[in-house]
Amino acid sequence: MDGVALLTIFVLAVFVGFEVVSKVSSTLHTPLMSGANAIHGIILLGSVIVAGQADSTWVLVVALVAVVLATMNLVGGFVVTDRMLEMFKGRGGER
Amino acid sequence: MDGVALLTIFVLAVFVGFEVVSKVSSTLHTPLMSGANAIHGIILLGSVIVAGQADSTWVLVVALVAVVLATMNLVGGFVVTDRMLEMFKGRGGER
Amino acid sequence: MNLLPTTWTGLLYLFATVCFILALRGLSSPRTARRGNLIGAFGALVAMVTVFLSTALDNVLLILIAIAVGAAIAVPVSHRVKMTAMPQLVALFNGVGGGAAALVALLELRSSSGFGALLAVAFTVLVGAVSFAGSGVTFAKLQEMMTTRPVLLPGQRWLMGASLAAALVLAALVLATGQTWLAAVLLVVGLVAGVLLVLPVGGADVPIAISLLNASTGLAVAASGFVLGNVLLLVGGTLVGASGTILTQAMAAAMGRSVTGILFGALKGGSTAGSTAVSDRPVRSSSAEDVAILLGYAGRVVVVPGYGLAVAQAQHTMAELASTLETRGTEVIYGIHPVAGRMPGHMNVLLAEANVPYEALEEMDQVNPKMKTADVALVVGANDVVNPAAETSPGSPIYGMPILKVSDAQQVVFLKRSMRPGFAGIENELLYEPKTTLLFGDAKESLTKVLAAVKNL
Amino acid sequence: MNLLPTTWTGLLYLFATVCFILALRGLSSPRTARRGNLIGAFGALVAMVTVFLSTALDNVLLILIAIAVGAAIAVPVSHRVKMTAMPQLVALFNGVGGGAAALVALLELRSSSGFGALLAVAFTVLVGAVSFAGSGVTFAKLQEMMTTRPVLLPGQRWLMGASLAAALVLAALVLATGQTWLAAVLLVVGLVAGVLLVLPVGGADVPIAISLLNASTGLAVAASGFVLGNVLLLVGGTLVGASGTILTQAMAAAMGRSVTGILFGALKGGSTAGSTAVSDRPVRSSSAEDVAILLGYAGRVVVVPGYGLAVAQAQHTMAELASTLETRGTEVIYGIHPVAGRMPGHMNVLLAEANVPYEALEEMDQVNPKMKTADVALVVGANDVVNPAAETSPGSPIYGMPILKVSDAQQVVFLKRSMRPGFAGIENELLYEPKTTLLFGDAKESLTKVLAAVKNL
Ligand SMILES: NC(=O)c1ccc[n+]([C@@H]2O[C@H](COP(=O)([O-])OP(=O)(O)OC[C@H]3O[C@@H](n4cnc5c(N)ncnc54)[C@H](OP(=O)(O)O)[C@@H]3O)[C@@H](O)[C@H]2O)c1
Ligand SMILES: NC(=O)c1ccc[n+]([C@@H]2O[C@H](COP(=O)([O-])OP(=O)(O)OC[C@H]3O[C@@H](n4cnc5c(N)ncnc54)[C@H](OP(=O)(O)O)[C@@H]3O)[C@@H](O)[C@H]2O)c1
Repeated sequence: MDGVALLTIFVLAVFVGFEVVSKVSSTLHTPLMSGANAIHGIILLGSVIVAGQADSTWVLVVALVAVVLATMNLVGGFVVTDRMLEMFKGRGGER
Repeated sequence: MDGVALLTIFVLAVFVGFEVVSKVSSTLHTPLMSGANAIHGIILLGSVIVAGQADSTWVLVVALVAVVLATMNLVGGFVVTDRMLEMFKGRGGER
Repeated sequence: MNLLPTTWTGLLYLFATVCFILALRGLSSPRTARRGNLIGAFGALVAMVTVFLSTALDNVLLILIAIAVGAAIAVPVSHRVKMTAMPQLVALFNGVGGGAAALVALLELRSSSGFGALLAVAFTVLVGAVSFAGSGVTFAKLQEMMTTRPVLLPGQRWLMGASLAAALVLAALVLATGQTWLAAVLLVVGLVAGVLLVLPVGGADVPIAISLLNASTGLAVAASGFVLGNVLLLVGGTLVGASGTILTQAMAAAMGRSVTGILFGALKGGSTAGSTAVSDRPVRSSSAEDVAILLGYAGRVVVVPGYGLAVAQAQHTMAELASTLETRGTEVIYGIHPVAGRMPGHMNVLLAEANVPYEALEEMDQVNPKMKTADVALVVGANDVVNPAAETSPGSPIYGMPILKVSDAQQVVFLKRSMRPGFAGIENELLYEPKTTLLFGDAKESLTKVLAAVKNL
Repeated sequence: MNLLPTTWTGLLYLFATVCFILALRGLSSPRTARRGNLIGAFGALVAMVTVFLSTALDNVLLILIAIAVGAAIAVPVSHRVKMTAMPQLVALFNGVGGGAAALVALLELRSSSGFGALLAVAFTVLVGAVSFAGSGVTFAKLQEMMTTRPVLLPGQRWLMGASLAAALVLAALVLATGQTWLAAVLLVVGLVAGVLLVLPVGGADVPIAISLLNASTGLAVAASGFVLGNVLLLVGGTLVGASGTILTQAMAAAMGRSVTGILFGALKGGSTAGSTAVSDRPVRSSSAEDVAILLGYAGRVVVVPGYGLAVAQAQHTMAELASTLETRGTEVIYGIHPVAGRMPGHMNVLLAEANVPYEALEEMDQVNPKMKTADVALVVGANDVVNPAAETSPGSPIYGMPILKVSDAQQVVFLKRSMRPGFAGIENELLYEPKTTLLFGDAKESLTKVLAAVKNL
């Protein structure tokens, strides 16, 4: 994929990111931050690719460290966000 | 540019389009419709490319017709939108 | 010319794309709307300069002439058009855009291959043609070159079904063979389908049909961007398609209609009720002096402006009357129906021109609860937007549309020229009610007389 | 494995991208937030399965073990963490993500060429390292492993300047040579810069710093997506970067702070005022019975919950007290400060758990005008959010933050355990005012006693 295409995708994603959260209430700031935090854990995908194509031991070791860290980000992020939002459940049911 | 990249761009643009107008007041429906109408007049760009690469007379003629039509859309669209919005000017100045 | 390297071309197109996004963002808020439109125009300009600088083009002179011709037609028309005729002009411009997209796709077919590209070509040809023909019909309806009432041809359902089937078969053939003449036939079928689609749409619903066709043209342009591999067309068209879809729904919701109901309601035979026959039951008409007394001694007056105010260009007189009443201690508020006039926001624009302060304009939901405490509801050239048939007669074409409840006020005064109905072509029972007073005449003349009489009170 | 053709891989990544967008959309509204988060997790799952099916990977077993290790650390911690400790956990997860991005970029450097790719690598290494180290410091601050007050090393300004200069030089060298060891040095410099950046941030501002680092990590991930040519990383990271930026600003605005002020305010020497010294001026403390009488005969009570309510897990007792008071005819409303507790929305979550109706919770702007008509303001485990120093002492670390004006009420009752200050570490003059009554003790115990006493009235 050429650079301009990637740049276009980047620019559009910036607009989507801006617009999507522009009207969020302060109650949801923390869960939103936490959920967004989980999303960037997708760097796990990059870590896996790098680890899977490692050509020397030190590269493999560093990449595996990255895999562990990224997994914590991705998995932990979604779990902790879900736990936060669980609290809202009761209220939703009541309405 | 490959198909998946174009598709990604398309999907992101759909989200941008949805989000951007999701909170517009009914007062602005007509100018917004008119402005959006002008934007799709950018088909002029496509018409020009096709006309500029025409390899036979009938293609050229049809493409030139497309150029005329698209120009009307693009130019007329922006001018008429501006005229509509001119009406709002007075009020803005007053505030 | 090939003056620009590919990367630069891409970046300039990206710049134009961003301009288009900012244009739509800007247009979504009154404060930034005009600037937004200009940003969009600037983006388009940059893109057009870029295409000439970056692409090897023949026939440049002819192309420039064609552009000049298009601009020479569009600019003066846009400048001269009356406020009230703007919707049909938008419809017209939308239609020609759709036509251009269809023609571009038709010509691109010869150099396209692959399932995706052929599908996009067939889509663009069909949708562009539908948009072209459909917009033509909406133009004719709004321009009153034909009846504004729903038109149902004999066997309309079958015709629709047949053209749909033909379109599908032709699209499949285009996909299979890639023949340009088949695509041309598809284009013709699209024209027929466009006409059939819009004919049954009742006059009041035409703006929604225009908005829908506008969104479709956007998608057609996006598809042709896909065919040409041009990101700007792709994004620009998609933005219009997506935002247009949302907009169509918002407009329909403001009129209390559903989009499918508008397109296919008449086919099911629902909205052909109502009658243009003017009955000759008695009404109470009175003089400008009587109206002046009613207004001059009222505590609160709700003004309901409508299409007639725009036609008569009576907004300045109206504003003067309102301020005269206010110096006498009468509170005057304007009740603005979202679809009063001939385009959404018509009344806001009109009254803003007459320097009516923004705060005095109240939307339907705000003003309806206040009607009960109003001494007079002054209906100036409005009809459908106060017609109780929207609430009471299920068969009526405007049934379900929310209205301004002027009948809750103590007295109702109508300023209109005759007993003729409004846009939707149905009678208004309110005109015959005992609490209603009619002052016949052009809105501007009537208001001038009332104003003079108020000043003499 | 190479089971999937390239197009399918692309489509599945696109699917995951859409899931991420829908996740953020969902998270922006209370009704859909939980579903949104699950959609995001599903998208990530699809993406991870796709990468294993579509890419030729060695060491698959080791990779799976590493993933298992990561999950085995993260899941139990996430399950067991207390509500109040969630912000530091988010900080921790953010940090490790940044670290992973930096490492990935470091390793990718060897196979990258071209200005754009090298620039993206340098950016990711630097920003990822800053995010890793900065998040570590925020974690330590929130976990109270170090002081929560702004820390200023001697010559902090010079250190910051030096590390910035070193980072720029190293980045330029990486761009010029593409040497991995230079990037590794850049990484170390990034770690130092991250620590220096966050040390001067005062405790109360830490959540904003976390949000900012979160957005930075997003951008680092986006840049590594650019390096790897992976659209999912690019879009996912960009979404977080863009939305995180907006979110950071919104959070700062809710606390009445500016983002630059938070990061660089201490450097300018502004916010080091305030003192942890507890003075020994006299205060008025009283018994649960006295408080019960105050509350039981009040017409309107405004409850201001804070961090102490959360620590004591007293929300259920509080809700019971409120409903008991209401049956006695006392109106009870909750005044919710946006940053009460240790994370935005903390109080809403807590009280929702105790089934306090949503309508009883009022935001700062709503409740402040009502303070004047309140007989009692009951401050339960809150301190900073009612501290008038925010309005009166320009040197104080919380100066400029909007507060709940409990001093406007007839009487103020504080439930807290001691005279110790709150999170920001500054004394609260309000505790010494004549209209203030203190009831010392754990919030839950105090409330239980007050509740019993009210029932006996
Ligand atoms: N706003 C939109 O987006 C939009 C777009 C298209 C259609 N529509 C439809 O248009 C209608 C708008 O309702 P409306 O109440 O504003 O208008 P209307 O129902 O069309 O009524 C206009 C009234 O003004 C009177 N009138 C015309 N010229 C006049 C003049 N010079 N002086 C005084 N009176 C004059 C007419 O009666 P006389 O002939 O007896 O004078 C007519 O009864 C709705 O049906 C709406 O759905 C709206
Ligand atoms: N919401 C956020 O996003 C967020 C995040 C991080 C930081 N902050 C900051 O945290 C602060 C929040 O203000 P706040 O007023 O809610 O809390 P605060 O200022 O930290 O005060 C909490 C008070 O609760 C008392 N307390 C603690 N445990 C208690 C218990 N078991 N029973 C009774 N009282 C207890 C403490 O006094 P004793 O020790 O004397 O009992 C303390 O004075 C602000 O400075 C804010 O900026 C907010």
